[in-house]
Amino acid sequence: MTREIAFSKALREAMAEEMRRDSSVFLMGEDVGVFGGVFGVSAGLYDEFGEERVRDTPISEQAIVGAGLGAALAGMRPIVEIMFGDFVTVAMDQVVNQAAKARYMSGGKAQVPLTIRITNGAPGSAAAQHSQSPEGWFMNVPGLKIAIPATPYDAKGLLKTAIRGEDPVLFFEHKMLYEVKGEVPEDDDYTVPFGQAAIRRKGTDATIVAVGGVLPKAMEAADLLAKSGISVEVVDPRTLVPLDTETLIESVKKTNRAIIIHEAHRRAGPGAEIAAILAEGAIGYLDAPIVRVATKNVPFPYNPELEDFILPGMGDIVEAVEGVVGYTL
Amino acid sequence: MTREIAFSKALREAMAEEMRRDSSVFLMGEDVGVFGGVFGVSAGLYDEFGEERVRDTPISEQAIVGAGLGAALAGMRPIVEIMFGDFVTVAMDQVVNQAAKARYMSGGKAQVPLTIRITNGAPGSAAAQHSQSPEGWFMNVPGLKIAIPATPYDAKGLLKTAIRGEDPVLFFEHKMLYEVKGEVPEDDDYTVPFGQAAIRRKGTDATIVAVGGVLPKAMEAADLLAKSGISVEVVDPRTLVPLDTETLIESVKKTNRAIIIHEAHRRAGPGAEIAAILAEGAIGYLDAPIVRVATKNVPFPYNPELEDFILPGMGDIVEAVEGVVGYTL
Amino acid sequence: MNTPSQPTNQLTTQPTNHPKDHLLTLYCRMVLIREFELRAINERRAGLIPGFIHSCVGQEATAVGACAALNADDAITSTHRGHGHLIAKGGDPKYMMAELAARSTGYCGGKGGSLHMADFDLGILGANGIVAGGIPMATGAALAFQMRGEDRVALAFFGDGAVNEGAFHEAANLAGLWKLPVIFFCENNLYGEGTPQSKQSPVADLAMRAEGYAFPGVIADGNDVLAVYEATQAAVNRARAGNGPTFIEGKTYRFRGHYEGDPMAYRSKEEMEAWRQRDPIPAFRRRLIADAAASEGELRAIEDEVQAALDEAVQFAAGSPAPDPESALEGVYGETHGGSVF
Amino acid sequence: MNTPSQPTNQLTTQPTNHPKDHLLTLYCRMVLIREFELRAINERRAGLIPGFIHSCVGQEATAVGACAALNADDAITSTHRGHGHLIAKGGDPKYMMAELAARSTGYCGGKGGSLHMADFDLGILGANGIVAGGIPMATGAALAFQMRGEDRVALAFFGDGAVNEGAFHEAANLAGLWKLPVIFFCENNLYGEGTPQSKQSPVADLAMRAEGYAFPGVIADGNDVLAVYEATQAAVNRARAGNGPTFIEGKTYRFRGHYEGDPMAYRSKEEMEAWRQRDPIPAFRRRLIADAAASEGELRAIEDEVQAALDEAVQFAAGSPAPDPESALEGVYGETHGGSVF
Ligand SMILES: Cc1ncc(C[n+]2csc(CCOP(=O)(O)OP(=O)(O)O)c2C)c(N)n1
Ligand SMILES: Cc1ncc(C[n+]2csc(CCOP(=O)(O)OP(=O)(O)O)c2C)c(N)n1
Ligand SMILES: [Mg+2]
Ligand SMILES: [Mg+2]
Repeated sequence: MTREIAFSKALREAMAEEMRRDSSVFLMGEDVGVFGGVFGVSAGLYDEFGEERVRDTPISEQAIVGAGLGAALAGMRPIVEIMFGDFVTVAMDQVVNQAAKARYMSGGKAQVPLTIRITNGAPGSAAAQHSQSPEGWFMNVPGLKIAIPATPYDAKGLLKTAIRGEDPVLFFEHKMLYEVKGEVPEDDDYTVPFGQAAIRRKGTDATIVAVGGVLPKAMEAADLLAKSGISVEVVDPRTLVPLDTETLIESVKKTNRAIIIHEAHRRAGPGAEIAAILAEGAIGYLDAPIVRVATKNVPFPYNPELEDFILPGMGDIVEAVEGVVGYTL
Repeated sequence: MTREIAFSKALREAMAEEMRRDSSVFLMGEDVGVFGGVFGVSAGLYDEFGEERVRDTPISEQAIVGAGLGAALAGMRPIVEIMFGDFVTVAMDQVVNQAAKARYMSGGKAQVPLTIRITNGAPGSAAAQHSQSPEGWFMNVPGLKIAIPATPYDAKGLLKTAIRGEDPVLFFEHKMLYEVKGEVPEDDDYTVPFGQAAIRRKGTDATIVAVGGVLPKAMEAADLLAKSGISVEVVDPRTLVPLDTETLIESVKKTNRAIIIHEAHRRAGPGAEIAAILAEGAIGYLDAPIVRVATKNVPFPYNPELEDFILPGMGDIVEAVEGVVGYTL
Repeated sequence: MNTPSQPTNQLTTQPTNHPKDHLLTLYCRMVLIREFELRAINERRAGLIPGFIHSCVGQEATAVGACAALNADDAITSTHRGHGHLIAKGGDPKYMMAELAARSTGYCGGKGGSLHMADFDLGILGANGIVAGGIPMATGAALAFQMRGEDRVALAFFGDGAVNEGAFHEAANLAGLWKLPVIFFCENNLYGEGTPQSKQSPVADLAMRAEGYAFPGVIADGNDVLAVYEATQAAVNRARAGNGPTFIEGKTYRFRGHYEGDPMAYRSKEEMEAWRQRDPIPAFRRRLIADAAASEGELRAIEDEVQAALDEAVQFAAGSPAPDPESALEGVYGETHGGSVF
Repeated sequence: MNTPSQPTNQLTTQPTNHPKDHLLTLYCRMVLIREFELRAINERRAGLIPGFIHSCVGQEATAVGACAALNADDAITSTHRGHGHLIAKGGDPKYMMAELAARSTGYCGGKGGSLHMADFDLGILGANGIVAGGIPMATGAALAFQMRGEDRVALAFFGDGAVNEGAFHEAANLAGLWKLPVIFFCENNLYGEGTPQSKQSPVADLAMRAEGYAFPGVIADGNDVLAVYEATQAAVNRARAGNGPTFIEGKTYRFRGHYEGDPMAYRSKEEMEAWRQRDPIPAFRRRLIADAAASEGELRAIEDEVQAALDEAVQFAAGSPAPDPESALEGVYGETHGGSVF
C-alpha cells in the first residue's frame, strides 16, 4: 500500500512520527515554528508539539548547531535546521570541529545523535549566497554522515534513519525537490539504510551517477536517450557518507562508461570523489573519459538565463552521455 | 645568485619586501605582532613596521577576515593570518560568501586584493582540531585562488603574487615545512605565477602529483624507487586554483600511471579533483588505477603512532607506486 | 526616542532647525524610496523582475536620515533589505531597476540582483544576502580610512535580527577596541522574518549592547527622519573626531512582508495599523507644511519628479538588453593566470 | 572582588563560614591540580607526554571554586587549558595522565590528548581546542536539562580571549533568551596567548557584557577559591530556580607560559612577581591555618596524599599499553551502515 506525497511532506511526516515516538526528538531553527519553516517543511509541527519541541531560534547559526550538539551529548535527539546551505558557513566550526569529531576525540565515547537539515540547490534567481550546494566540502570531514535524498520515499526513510542514529548527519534537501511527488508506503515505520545506492533505472551503455536534486533531470535525460537507442543506467547514491562504492563500481564495470551529475559546483564537488573512486576501482573497464556534468565554476548569477547557463541542464546531460557513448579510446 | 633560507623566512621576506614597496600592504592576525606569529613567521615585522601595519587582533576570526575584506574593498592590500587551518571554519562565511563572491556579485567591479595566510598540516600530536588541511573545500568555491607552496622559493614567489594580485587568495603553509630550507634568488623581486605546476623530478614510469607539505616525502620516495629501477616523475601543482591541468595531464600521458599524494583527508580532498581531471583528460593513457595516498578518513588522533598510521607515509607512497607500476590492466 | 508599544504620529524633532534644501532633499529621497519599492513590487508581479524582493516600505526614514549625515566618499554596507540604503546613499534608480530586471545595464550587470547591488564609486560596498555579513566589511573599510588618515567613515546597516549573529559581536568589539570610524546602524523593525524581536533577544533595546564594546548606543525614532539624521550626525562627528564607533538603534517597522509573498500570519492587523499611523512619510510631510518649511505645491512637485524618475527607471530597465548567457563566466577573477579556473 | 592592578595576598572571604570538610576538599583539589600540572610538565620533558600542554598553574582557584558549586550530574565544558577543570569536576588523575601519555587507558584511549579529554559520566563534555568552541555546547546541555525538567545545570569555562568570539555571543544571547540553566565562567587571566586582554577588548571587566544578554555579570577574585565558590553557588542557585544564566568573571593569572615552551617576552617580571604574591594556594593555606580551620598537620597530610596519588597516576600512565595503531580507524562513528566511510 503506497500513497503519493510531496518530498516536503515526506520530511514533515518523518519528523512528526519520530517526535511522537521519542520524546527526546525536537526541532530547532530559524522560523521553523510559528512560520512553519521558510519552505513550509515543518508546517503544523508547532501546533502539534508546541514551542518547547519546535523551537524558533534567534539568527545565530553557531548557537543553533552548537546547542544542538550539546543537547545531543546530554541525551536528546535534536534536529536542527539551517535554512540555506550557504548559511552553514556561519556554523562551520560547530559542524566540522565539534559535532564531527566529538565521538572520536573522546575515544569513541560521545554519542552524537544530531541531525542537521540543510537546504541546498538553486531555487531560481536567488544569486550567489542563496543557491549553493556545499555537501562536497563535508565529505572531506570524517565523522559526519551525509544524506542527500532525491525522492519522497528516501526523504522520509533516510531522515528517520538519521534521527534514530547515533552520529551527526548532514541532511541535504534540494529546494526544487520539495514539491516533487512520489510514492511512500502507508506503513509509518520504514527506514532507508545509509550506504545503499539505488539503481533508478537499469541500462547497459553508460552509467549516470546522479546526486540529489538532479535525479529528475537525469531520469528525463535517460528517457530521451532511450529513444535514440542509448540505454542508460541511473544510480542514485542516496548517501555520500557512507558511500555505496560497490554499487557504483559494479554498474560502471557493466556499462563501461560513467557520467556524474550534481548541482554542486563542478570543481571538487561530490563528483570529484566519485570520479576518483571509479578511476581507482573500475579503471580497466572504462571505455571513455569519466565525465562530470555540474554547475560551472562561477558563483551563482542572479539573471535566470545566466543561471541556466551555469547549471547542469538536460541538454548538458544528454550531450555528455552521447559524448562518452560515441567515444573511442 | 641564490642563497639558502628556511620556508618561514621566505614568507617573512615576501611580506617585508611587499610592505616596504607598497604602503597599502599590512598584516593582521592573532599574535602576529609582538609575538611574531605563533610559528614565528612574522618575527621582526612588528619592530620594522609598527603596530599600525602589523596588527595584533582579538580572537575573532570572522572579524579578522571580514575586516581584511572591507579594507581590501577600500583600497588596502591586507594580509590576514589564520593561525591554524582548523580555525578558518570560524570565518567561513566571510571567506566563502563574502570575499570569494564580492567581485562576481558586483558584476566584476569589486577589487579584492586580500591574502589569507592559513597554516595546514599536522605538526605532530596536535590532535583533531589543530592538524587539518582544509584546502580541498575551497576548491569548490569559485572566486577564491588557492596557493600551496612546497619550497621556500615558491613560498616567497607565490606570496608576492598573492599580495600584488587583485583576487582573494587562500595561501596554505604547511607547519612542517617552516623549517625546511631551500634556495631562493638574491634578487628581491621575483614572483612565481599562479597556475604553473613545477616538475620536481623527471621520470617515465609513473607520475606522482604531490600537493604542498608532502613534497619532501614524495621526493624521498622517488629517490628510493629509483634505486629499485622505477623512474618516477614528481609534479607539484603549486596552486590548486588556478590548476595547471595541462602539465598534470601531459605527465600522465607520458608515464601512464598516476599517484596523487596529499595530507588533506583522502575522501574529497584535493586529490579527488586531480584524479577526476586525469580520469577525464588522460583516460586512454592510463595503464593502472589512479591511486591516492592521503590521510585516512578519520579525525587526527593525538597518539603519535596512531597519527603516523593515518598520515600518508613514505612506505605508503612507495607501496602505491610499486602497486601501479606492477599493475596489469 | 520612542517606545514601540506606544506609536505616535507626532514627530518631536524641529524641522525649522534645518535648511529648507536639506528638508526637501530628505523628503524627496524618502518618497523616491517608497515609490521605487512600490514600482519594483508591481514590476515583479508584471514579470519584469525575476527574483525575490525584501521591500523596505515603512523604513524610509532610517535609510534617508542616516545617509544624509554621510559624505559622498563615506562608505556603507547594506542588507537583504537594501534598496532604501542604496537610494539614500545616492544610488541611481535606473541602474537599480535594471539590476532587479537582471539586465546588463544594472549595477551588477544582472549578476547580483536585489541582494548584491553595489556601487563602489558611491561608497556602497554592497547589499548582502547573509544576515550580519556586511558588518565586518564596514569595519574593515573604516580601518582602511583610519590607517590612511582619511576623514571618512563607514556605516553598516543591519536589522534587529542581525545583532544576534557572531559577526556583529566580533566586528563591534574590534571597532570599539581600535576606535574605528564606523557607525553600527540597527534598523529595529521588531521582526526577523516571522519571529518577533522579543523571541530573538532577551533585551528590547539593542542599543544597550554597545556598552559592552565601550562605545555609545543611542536609540532614535526610526520613523522620524530628522531624529535619525541628528543621531547619525552626532555619531559621524564622533567618528571623524577619532573617538570611535556609535551604535544607533532606529526603532521602526516594515509595512509589508519579510519578502513579497510573505503571508504575514505572525503579526496582527492591529499592530500593523498602529504603525501605519506612524508612516514616516506623511508624518514628515504634515510637519513640513505645519511648520511652513515647505508648501503643498513644492512637495507635489517633488512627488511628480519622483514619478517621472521612476517612469524613466522602469523604461530604462525594460529597454535594456539582457546580458549574454556566456557572460556568466566572466568577472569571477580580476586577473587571469596560467592554468584553469573552470 | 579585585582590581588586577592592585594585587593583594589578603583573601576577603571567610573560611569559617564553611564546613571544615569542604575547606579541606577545596584545598586538596587545588593542590592536586597544581601538582598534576607540575608533574605533567616534568613528564613531558622526560618524554612520557608527546603533545603540547597549556598549564593552568596559578588558576587553580577558579576551577576548584566553580566546580565545588556543581553536583556530580551537572555538566561542564572546558578549554585548551582544561586540566584543572577536569580534576575539579572529579576527573581521575590516573586516566588524565594516561591520556596525556597517549595510552589506551587514558580518558580518550590516547586519541584526544590534553585538548580533548572528556568524561561523560562525570558531566565533563570535553576540553576544546577551539577558543569559545565549547560555549554553545554547554548551552545546549542546559537546554536538554531544561526541556527534561531536570534539576541540573551546565557551566562553560572559557578565557578572556574567548569572549570576543562570535560563538560566545550567540550562545549567551540564546541562554539569556531561553533562561537556560547555564553559567558562563570566564577565567580572565589577562592574556590570550601573547596578547594582553587590554589589546583584545575595549572593556576591562568582561562581566559587564552580561547585561547585553539580560542576565547578571559578577566579578570574583579568581585567586580566592571561596570567593569563586560563593559566586558560583549563587549562580547555580539562580539557574536551578529557573532564573537563567549568570556570567562570572574570575580575575586571575597564569603563572607559566601560554604553552610549555612559551618564551613569555610579552609580559614583565614585575607583573609576574606581583601575581605570584597572590598565589591562590599558599594564600588559602595561610588563611586556613590563621583561622584555625585546619592544622598544619592536616594540610601536610593532604599534600602527601596528593603526591602519592600522582606517583600512582604517573606509574599508571607509564605502565599502560599504547593503543594499537590500527585502532586509529575505530570510534569515528557510532554505528556502521552499508557502504564505505573510508
Ligand atoms: C546567516 C543568515 N541566516 C539566516 C538568513 C535568512 N534571513 C534572511 S533575512 C532574515 C531576517 C533578518 O532579520 P533582521 O536582521 O531583523 O532584518 P529585517 O529582515 O527585519 O530587515 C533571515 C533570518 C540569512 N540570510 N543569513
Ligand atoms: C578559534 C580559535 N582561534 C585561535 C586559537 C588559538 N588559541 C589557542 S588558546 C588562545 C588564547 C586564548 O585566550 P583565552 O581565551 O584568554 O584563554 P587562556 O589561554 O588565557 O586560558 C588562542 C588564540 C584557537 N585555539 N581557536
Ligand atoms: Mg528586523
Ligand atoms: Mg586568557
